[in-house]
Amino acid sequence: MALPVYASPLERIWHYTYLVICALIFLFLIAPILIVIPLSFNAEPYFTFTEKMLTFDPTGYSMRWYDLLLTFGMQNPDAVRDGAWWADAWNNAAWIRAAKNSIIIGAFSTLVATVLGTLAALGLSRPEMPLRRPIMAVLISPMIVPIIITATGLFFFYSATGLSGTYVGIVLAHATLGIPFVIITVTATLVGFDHSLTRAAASLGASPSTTFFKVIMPLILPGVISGALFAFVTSFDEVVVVLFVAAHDQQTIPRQMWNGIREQISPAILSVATILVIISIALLATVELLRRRSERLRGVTPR
Amino acid sequence: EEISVMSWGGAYATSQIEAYHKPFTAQTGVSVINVDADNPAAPIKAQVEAGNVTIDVVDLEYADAVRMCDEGLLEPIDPAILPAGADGTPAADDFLPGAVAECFVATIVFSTLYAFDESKFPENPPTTIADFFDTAKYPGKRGMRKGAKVNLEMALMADGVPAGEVYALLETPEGVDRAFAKLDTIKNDMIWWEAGAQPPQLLADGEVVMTTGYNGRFFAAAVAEGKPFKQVFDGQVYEYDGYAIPKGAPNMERAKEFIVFASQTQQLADQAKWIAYGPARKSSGPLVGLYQDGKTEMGPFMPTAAANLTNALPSSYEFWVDRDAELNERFNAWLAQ
Amino acid sequence: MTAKTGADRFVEFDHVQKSYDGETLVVKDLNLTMPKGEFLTMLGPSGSGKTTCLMMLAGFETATHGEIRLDGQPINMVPPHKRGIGMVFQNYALFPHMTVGENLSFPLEVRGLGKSEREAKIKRALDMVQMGSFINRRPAQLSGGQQQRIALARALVFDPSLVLMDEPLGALDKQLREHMQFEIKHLHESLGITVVYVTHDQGEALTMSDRVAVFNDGRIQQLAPPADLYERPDNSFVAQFIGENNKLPGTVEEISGDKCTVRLDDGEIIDATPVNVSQKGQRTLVSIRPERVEFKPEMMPEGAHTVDATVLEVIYMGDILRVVLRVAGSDDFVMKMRNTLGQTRLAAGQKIKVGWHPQDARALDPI
Amino acid sequence: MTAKTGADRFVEFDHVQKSYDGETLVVKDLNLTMPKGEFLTMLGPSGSGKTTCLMMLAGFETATHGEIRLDGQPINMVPPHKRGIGMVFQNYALFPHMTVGENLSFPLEVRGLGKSEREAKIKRALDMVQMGSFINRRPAQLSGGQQQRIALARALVFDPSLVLMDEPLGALDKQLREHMQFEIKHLHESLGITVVYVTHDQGEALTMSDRVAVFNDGRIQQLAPPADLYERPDNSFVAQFIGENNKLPGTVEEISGDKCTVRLDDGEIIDATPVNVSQKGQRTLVSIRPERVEFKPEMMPEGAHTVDATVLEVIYMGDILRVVLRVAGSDDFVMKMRNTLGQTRLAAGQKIKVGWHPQDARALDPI
Amino acid sequence: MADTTSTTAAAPLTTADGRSLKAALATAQSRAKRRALFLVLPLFLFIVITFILPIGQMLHRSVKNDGFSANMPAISAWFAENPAGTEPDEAAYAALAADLQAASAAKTIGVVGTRVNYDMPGTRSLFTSSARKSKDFVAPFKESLLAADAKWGDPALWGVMRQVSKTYSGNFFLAAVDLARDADGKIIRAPEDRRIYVSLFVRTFFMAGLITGICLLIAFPVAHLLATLPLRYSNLLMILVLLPFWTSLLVRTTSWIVLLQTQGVINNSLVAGGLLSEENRIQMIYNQTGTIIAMTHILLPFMILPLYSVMRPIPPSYVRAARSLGATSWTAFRRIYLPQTLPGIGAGALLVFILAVGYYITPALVGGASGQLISNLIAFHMQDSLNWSLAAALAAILLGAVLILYWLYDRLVGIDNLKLG
Ligand SMILES: Nc1ncnc2c1ncn2[C@@H]1O[C@H](COP(=O)(O)OP(=O)(O)OP(=O)(O)O)[C@@H](O)[C@H]1O
Ligand SMILES: Nc1ncnc2c1ncn2[C@@H]1O[C@H](COP(=O)(O)OP(=O)(O)OP(=O)(O)O)[C@@H](O)[C@H]1O
Ligand SMILES: [Mg+2]
Ligand SMILES: [Mg+2]
Repeated sequence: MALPVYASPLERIWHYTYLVICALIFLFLIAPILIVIPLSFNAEPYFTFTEKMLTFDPTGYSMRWYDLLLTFGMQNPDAVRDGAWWADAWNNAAWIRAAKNSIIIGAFSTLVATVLGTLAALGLSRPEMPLRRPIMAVLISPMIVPIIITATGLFFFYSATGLSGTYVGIVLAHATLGIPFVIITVTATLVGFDHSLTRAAASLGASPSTTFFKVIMPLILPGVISGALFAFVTSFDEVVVVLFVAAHDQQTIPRQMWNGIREQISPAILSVATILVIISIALLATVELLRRRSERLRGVTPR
Repeated sequence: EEISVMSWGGAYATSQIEAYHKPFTAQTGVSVINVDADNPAAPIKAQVEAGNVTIDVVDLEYADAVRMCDEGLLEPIDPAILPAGADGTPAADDFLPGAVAECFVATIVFSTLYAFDESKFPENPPTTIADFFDTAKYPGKRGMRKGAKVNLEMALMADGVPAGEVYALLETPEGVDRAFAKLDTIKNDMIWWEAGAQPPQLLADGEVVMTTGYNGRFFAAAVAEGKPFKQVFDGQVYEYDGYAIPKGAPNMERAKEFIVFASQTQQLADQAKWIAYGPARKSSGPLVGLYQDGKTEMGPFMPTAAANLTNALPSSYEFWVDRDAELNERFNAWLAQ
Repeated sequence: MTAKTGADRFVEFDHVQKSYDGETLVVKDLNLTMPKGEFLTMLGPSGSGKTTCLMMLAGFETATHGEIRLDGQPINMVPPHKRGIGMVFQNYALFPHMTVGENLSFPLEVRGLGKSEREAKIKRALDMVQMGSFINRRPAQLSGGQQQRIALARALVFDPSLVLMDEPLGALDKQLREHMQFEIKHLHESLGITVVYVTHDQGEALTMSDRVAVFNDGRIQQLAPPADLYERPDNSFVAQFIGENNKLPGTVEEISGDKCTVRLDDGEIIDATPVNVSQKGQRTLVSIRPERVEFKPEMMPEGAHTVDATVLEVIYMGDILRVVLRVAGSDDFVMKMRNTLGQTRLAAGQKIKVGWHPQDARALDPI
Repeated sequence: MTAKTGADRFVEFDHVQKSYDGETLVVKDLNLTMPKGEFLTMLGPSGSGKTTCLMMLAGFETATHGEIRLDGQPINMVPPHKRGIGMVFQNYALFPHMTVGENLSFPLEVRGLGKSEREAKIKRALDMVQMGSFINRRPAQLSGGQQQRIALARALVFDPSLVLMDEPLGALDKQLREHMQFEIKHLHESLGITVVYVTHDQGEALTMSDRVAVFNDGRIQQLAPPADLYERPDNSFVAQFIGENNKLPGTVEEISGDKCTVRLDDGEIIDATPVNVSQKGQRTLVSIRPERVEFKPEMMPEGAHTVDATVLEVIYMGDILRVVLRVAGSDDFVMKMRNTLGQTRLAAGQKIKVGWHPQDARALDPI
Repeated sequence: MADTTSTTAAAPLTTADGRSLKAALATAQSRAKRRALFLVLPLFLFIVITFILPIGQMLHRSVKNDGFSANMPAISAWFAENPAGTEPDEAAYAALAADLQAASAAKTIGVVGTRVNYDMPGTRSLFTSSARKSKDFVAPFKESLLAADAKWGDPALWGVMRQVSKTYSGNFFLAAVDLARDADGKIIRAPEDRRIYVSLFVRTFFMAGLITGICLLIAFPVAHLLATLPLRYSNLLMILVLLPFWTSLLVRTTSWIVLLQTQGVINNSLVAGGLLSEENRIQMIYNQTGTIIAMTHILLPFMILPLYSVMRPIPPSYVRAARSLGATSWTAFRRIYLPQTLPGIGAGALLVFILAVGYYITPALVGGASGQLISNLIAFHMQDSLNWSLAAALAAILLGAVLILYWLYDRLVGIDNLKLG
């Protein structure tokens, strides 16, 4: 992005303005995430920077909300923090239960969405696929229906079929919501896929299934993974469907955040967010490192 | 064995767990599962209509309960099974007037009222509902719930209508116009809130100087967190909240047992230890003691305390059941203007 | 072309037709028999159906009509991965996520070969293409020519008896291309495999093949060894497509056996060998290869026919000089001169006499 | 090559250096002067810095050092759109969202030409490349060769005095390529424009150019007209890169002026012309072009030197026959025979004598 | 295929006639087609079962409401027999009384009242209270009922009852566009002070459009930067784009409140920095500004990702070509680069617009009075007023609008061009 020497003053001004604008937009994107982190250490149950926080008075800060994540919902939160206390927290703490549920539901719905979505994308990207457009429209329709409608519709349907209040029900619902993302990303990856590779594999004697697992899958994996990530995030941040179809022991993290909003929402949600942000930075950074490693392995010189 | 109770979550659900669920389990061995919902009415209606009821007991606002009862969504509860007061008064007399309905047993009285930030008005603090609407005397932003209910009543009371005549007046188009006209006077200073957690947050942030809200939440902010929030009971609008049983609840008998247990004088009084909502039984009133911090006397903070009832309005479910849609539409149209 | 034994009918196309859209035939009535061990090239312009034929043989397209037989067995119903045909693709189609070794190992693994056997075969195949030291590289770390060799090794590593190659050298630059042509040719000879090779480069086809099938418009125009093709083209499409060609339009004046006289359009009368003309008065194109044209009297072949010519342009091409002449009214008559030390240098505008042997002037059908 | 007037120094690279990463020089001390109207080709292997030079001239890269002058004016400070240089990109870079007409109209519109004037110029440019009827097509609807012509027309439509072309024919097949070579060459001549042409195909360079700059490793190895380049290469890189070349390694035995004697590695002693050798005992590669080798005694040039040879292989290439020989211990000695009617046919295994004029044997620096 | 060969092998093969060629082709291709379909089929069925069916069932409610007809069979029958305009006679009142008694016993009178109340506000209590007295109704029923409540004589009420006695009606759709039926069944506009939905639809689409526009405006430079930076840098910056994705909506909305409110971080910083006086703090939240800022933030990644995935593969040679042809950098951008990013712009705009139209949580919390969108009312009718038929009608209209957009997008850009990173 270096400026050439012949750039006119106007172009120079614009160039730097452009960089400043981009920096501001990144700030805009990240500011609400950054602001969450100090606030999660607030000693008060409000989303406000108190005087003490601003003067860096240690008493203005506390681990109170992180502690609450562990203790809330426990049978015996005030006991000595020994093995039994941690077991109690692990089994009963509402947030821990919510985290477990979120992960279980997220993982399974991602699995369902990714497997079915990838298969379908493979079919959709074949030139001989009949009725591609209408089918595509149906498959990505869950993305375009307002979630509240989906949730209510699902509720009635699940109640009639006995899926309501079951993990299977939520997993299916979240899988449905995640599928459009998988379809879109995997189809986009397949557009650039060199189909002579499949033919090459067949000519070398590989059966269609071997071809799929040994040749197609490794190559479209980046698209599949990014689709799966989208599906997982969709499930992980989804509250309305859970509100309608989940049973009481199937509360997820976002659902837990929305609980009790009539009475009180506490900075506990900010500490959850902080933890999630740190995990996702670690995750995304790992993915990037892996990508660089595999690039090195493939001998692609980074651009 | 277990039963599930659906309620509103947050501090309110906590108070129920402490005052009802735990003792009930201790006594009967039946564990009670607390299920949170934003407004339990919607999932219950859906569950009953879909024929897939998983909840045994549900905590509803009075108006919703009556309406759902009329629609056959709730199980009738025979008032005769309710226990007599600790002093022996029969249940029918011991409950506050209207607190027991065909399908509903009230447990608390909660109030929508306004509170202000004392630090903003050190001298001559506001004391009446009229002061809330007086931005000349008490400058600063106001907060109100985004909806017609309660706001129209408060507007009329602030406009000088006695509590007793509010609903009669609201039945007439002139009354509605008058209420909206009063609201007009502070429309430009208004921040509308949606969730009950918002009003104390707005006050704490200094975003508003006074706001309507639920009294229990103001109390928690003032007492538990030591915030300088003062509630003004003048012009409060109070209503019942309590238990009902969805039609086709899986553990009907246990559900009734639970309601009978919870509506005992002592249990109702105990709940006030955890949250500042008034018990729905007269006999519980004197038993209300100290807040869980062990030093704050709860009595004066109850919406039902005599001192607080001088200019108070019990919310009329009949009115809102009939006029809800119409007035909310008008309210939204008014907001959008 | 009509062989009898099984080995002589190793690959057979029997009245094969192919249409993609149900409206136009991309391959029209293809008949072809290949003996075992042959190097057959399909040559033709873009879109003439070469790849389609190869794909039908490999099993990636189905013939709309007709039958393809391999070693006497119809293979229409055999799925591609069971045909045991090695294939080299135009873009190599090396698996980018595997190393060279893994690429070569792939066909052996799916055949269930043991590790030591695999390693031995991979080593042999890599040595064959002189790429033994590249076993741990990834395709992206190889140059085009190297990738091409790996693709070749991969197609050969599982000892297929038939190997198909679809313009395998199309993406290489000229020097590498010529080098690879010889390597492929020598592998074919030393391994004794049967090869079907597709190209649209006639030079490549002539250098490498036992026989060349010239495709145009979905049909084989001529199927013959290179020298026959070049020197005795069946029709003017073949003549024009293979090598450079000077065309002089004219009318047959007289015809008798393997001799005919043609009156060119400017009135000059020349002798020629009739190929696609049969009677007096027919329009014809007399075709003469540039390298068969001489201008030095001492070099002219016995019985040569000479005509007047004007030099229009001399183009320096390194090893040869390309001389563009005006001959018998045509402005694009080309003569090729070897660029040697003693070569007479011609200049534009110079008037010379050029000549050729009547046997080299072939009267073909006009197009 | 040392011109004085402005028109003779139309394009000038003056000690230009370029580095992308600050560590390695991609272009090292480039000096080049081009008169107006010249067709100059930059020829070199991949990665030798040809595109980089072109991009500096066009203004998309800045020289790290040195000065580039256009018509005597330094252009470092002139933005690309004010240089008035037409450019044809390797991948054509036709705007995919515009029709052919809109593509051609673009440079005229940005220059603010009126509609009628634009139309006239577009028509002229399209007619020039014989694509007049394609004005409403989109690039995706054209074949490679057609796209190429449109790219050419677009680069010429605004009458630039300098046109740069970066491997414009790289993606075309041989026939189309040769056809386009002549078209470009003729356009250059008829329009009188100055052209800088980049290619890595030596045949293309030789056929088309007034002068060729052979690049390697960021330097111009030789800058000369095609014939000089081919016949008097300055060093063995140039000799090897341009055309085919037989190389016989040996040691200089004697040297005097423009004559030297070389003892080949098998002991044979031959005469040669010294080019990059200067003293006795030096190692050298004697280079002889295949077409300069003769085997018929009657054709040998005066004073030719003959050696024994064994025919290894005769490859039929249509217009020529390529004979691979074993000569002086080297197995890849090539001789090219014109394929004429009376040509003596050689066969593998045959023992012959081959000869060449000592002037054609050039003793170059060994690499 | 085997029989095709045997039957036609003898026939002259020069050209098969168009028909049989097509047939032969169809056989040759049907297997490939089936294989492709077979891959898509599981997901298709999955979506149809877990999504299309439930949604269809839900939307069915927008036209079907048997709250009256199912519970008031006698009077419904009377309405069916007597044409509109008939004066309610004694038979009608008798049927009404019988129905009221039955509904009272069955505890379904609330459903009936609620249903009538939707079309005629203020009548629900008429039904519930009359039902309570229904045991005392005796012939002649007209007098008896009128004695219970004089409103029973209101012709408007009878008109409404006639309308709701049909199981299927379009009334909810009328209500959803601020229309109603008068006593005679004529379509009229709703009273002026209750017209809300049309303006809300308009506002929703306006806001969604505005947010889409802003997202596009600020996503473009960022996507462009990401697309032109070397991959190793752009991937790190991409983390900044993806992080908000992982953060709960509620948290992000809360953060914006903290940042934007008048005593919030931004205002405080401005005041502390002396850029703003204490009195002039800017109101950035609890109004449309707040909604726009928060929703833009939430939806921005959905614009950046498709743009980026379209921009990344555009080779720089196009812009270079334009420059060499004499275009300034601005012209090259506008005429050459921008048009090639159109598929990305289309995909991003579609996604953002659709998502914006459906959002209600963020506008509810930060939107203030003017931030209410149509989805808030759908949620309100879904969860608070429990008028699900009206919610379904509003949803159906919204869905219809979204589908039209989707169709337009498919026509203009092609759904295959939808890409996300
Ligand atoms: N999958 C397909 N669907 C429809 N038509 C096709 C398909 N593949 C090829 N064709 C058409 O069939 C004809 C022959 O194509 P084919 O690929 O066999 O030509 P080719 O001889 O290999 O040409 P090239 O030298 O360009 O590779 C062309 O007109 C092409 O457009
Ligand atoms: N943008 C760039 N950044 C860094 N290095 C570059 C860049 N462009 C080219 N190079 C390097 O500069 C050298 C010369 O590249 P250039 O493109 O000029 O070669 P070329 O002669 O045009 O080769 P080719 O025939 O392959 O096009 C190469 O080693 C290349 O890797
Ligand atoms: Mg092909
Ligand atoms: Mg280059």
